[in-house]
Amino acid sequence: MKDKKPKNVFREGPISSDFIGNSIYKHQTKTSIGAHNIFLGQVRADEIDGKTVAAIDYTAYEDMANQKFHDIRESAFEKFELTCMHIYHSLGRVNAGEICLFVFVSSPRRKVVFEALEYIVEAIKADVPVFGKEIFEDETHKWKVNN
Amino acid sequence: MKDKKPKNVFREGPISSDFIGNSIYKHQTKTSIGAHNIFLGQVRADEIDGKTVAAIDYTAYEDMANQKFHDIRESAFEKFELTCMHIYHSLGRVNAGEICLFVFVSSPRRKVVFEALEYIVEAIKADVPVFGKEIFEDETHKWKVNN
Amino acid sequence: MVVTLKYFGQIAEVTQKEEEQIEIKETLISELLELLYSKYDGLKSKDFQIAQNHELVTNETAISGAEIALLPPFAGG
Amino acid sequence: MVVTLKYFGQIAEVTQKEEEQIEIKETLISELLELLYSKYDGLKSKDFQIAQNHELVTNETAISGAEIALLPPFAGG
Repeated sequence: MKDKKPKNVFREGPISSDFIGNSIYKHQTKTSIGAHNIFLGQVRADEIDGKTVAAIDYTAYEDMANQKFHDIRESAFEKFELTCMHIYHSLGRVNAGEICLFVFVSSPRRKVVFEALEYIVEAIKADVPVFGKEIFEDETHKWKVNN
Repeated sequence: MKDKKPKNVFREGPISSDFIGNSIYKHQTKTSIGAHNIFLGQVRADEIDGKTVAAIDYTAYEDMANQKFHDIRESAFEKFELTCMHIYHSLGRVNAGEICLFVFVSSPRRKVVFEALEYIVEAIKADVPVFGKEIFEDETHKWKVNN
Repeated sequence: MVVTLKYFGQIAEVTQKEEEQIEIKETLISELLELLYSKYDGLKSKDFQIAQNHELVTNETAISGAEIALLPPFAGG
Repeated sequence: MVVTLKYFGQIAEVTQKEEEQIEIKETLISELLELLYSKYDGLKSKDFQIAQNHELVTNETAISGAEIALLPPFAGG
């Protein structure tokens, strides 16, 4: 299941629950899988200095980001006994309550998926050049920083 | 979001990907959530002594199981800062490739959901009286034991 | 005292039933077990835990007259 | 040597552009940075990392004539 060339991880706009449900459905033919673990990042309507976040507008250094996603993928397949791994990240506007990150790992055994998923999500947060402009209801903005 | 009385966690037959997608969709109105983590248990077509598992037939000591699910839920809400938690488990026949367990936790922050989900899944495996009859393609069977 | 006994999974395969009510004079779980071992051939070799009122108990627990269940190894998820 | 410079997020707000090509005689990233600080008012106070050929580099790295990007703090997910 290894890819040699970076795929495009980015999707324009939010990731729909239908897309996620369908992705789960497609794994039901893979009967060596015993455990799936899914992480979803959702845009929070945070209140900052009295103003509420209405959406995040995502941009990325796409070539480098897809290379980093690819490196994370390769490294996760090396470290963990995974059957499948899928990563999708939004670009453009994602409203509060909508999903901007979908990471999906599958393995014969459950212990593996917990470790692998956390490893992948932390690596995405730390290593991938994606930028988020938090847009407030009054259309002013603030740049988001991962902690 | 705490419940005082045990809910019924069990569903007859497999848990569909549509049900899971819809459950994700319903959380998009909760804009304090920043991270979801979902565990899915899927029935493996294991080969045991030359025979292949076609399905697992699940039974449970339902009253005690729902009480244990409730205790796990209460304890998870106490330990972790969760916005929501949902648990569904199949009863009856679930074919290889189909989903028998769906655990869904949501929180403002990602670190919390990783810890909480693993805690809940391990507690379910260890403490809840659910029994699984692995049915082979020739209709003979073997009783499953969690490791 | 009358207790309701519940059997699950491979234990129910041995007892050939899922539930029964029996009149007992025994006061400890261990004594009830001896009675069931003599009643059900093959039960003694099976791996199981015992729950009384939906909580796991040990052989030394006193029988409190409620529902007692014989639970084979758990296989949830 | 001609390098392509890319600016993202709040860095692009300072430079008022997302990309440019410039002719330089500098050989280290630190020297390129001095040039950009003098060209773009407010850039020096910004927090960013630098990537050359899609890999993060330090101030002491030699410029190899490829694409150089100024990356503000990451906010993926």
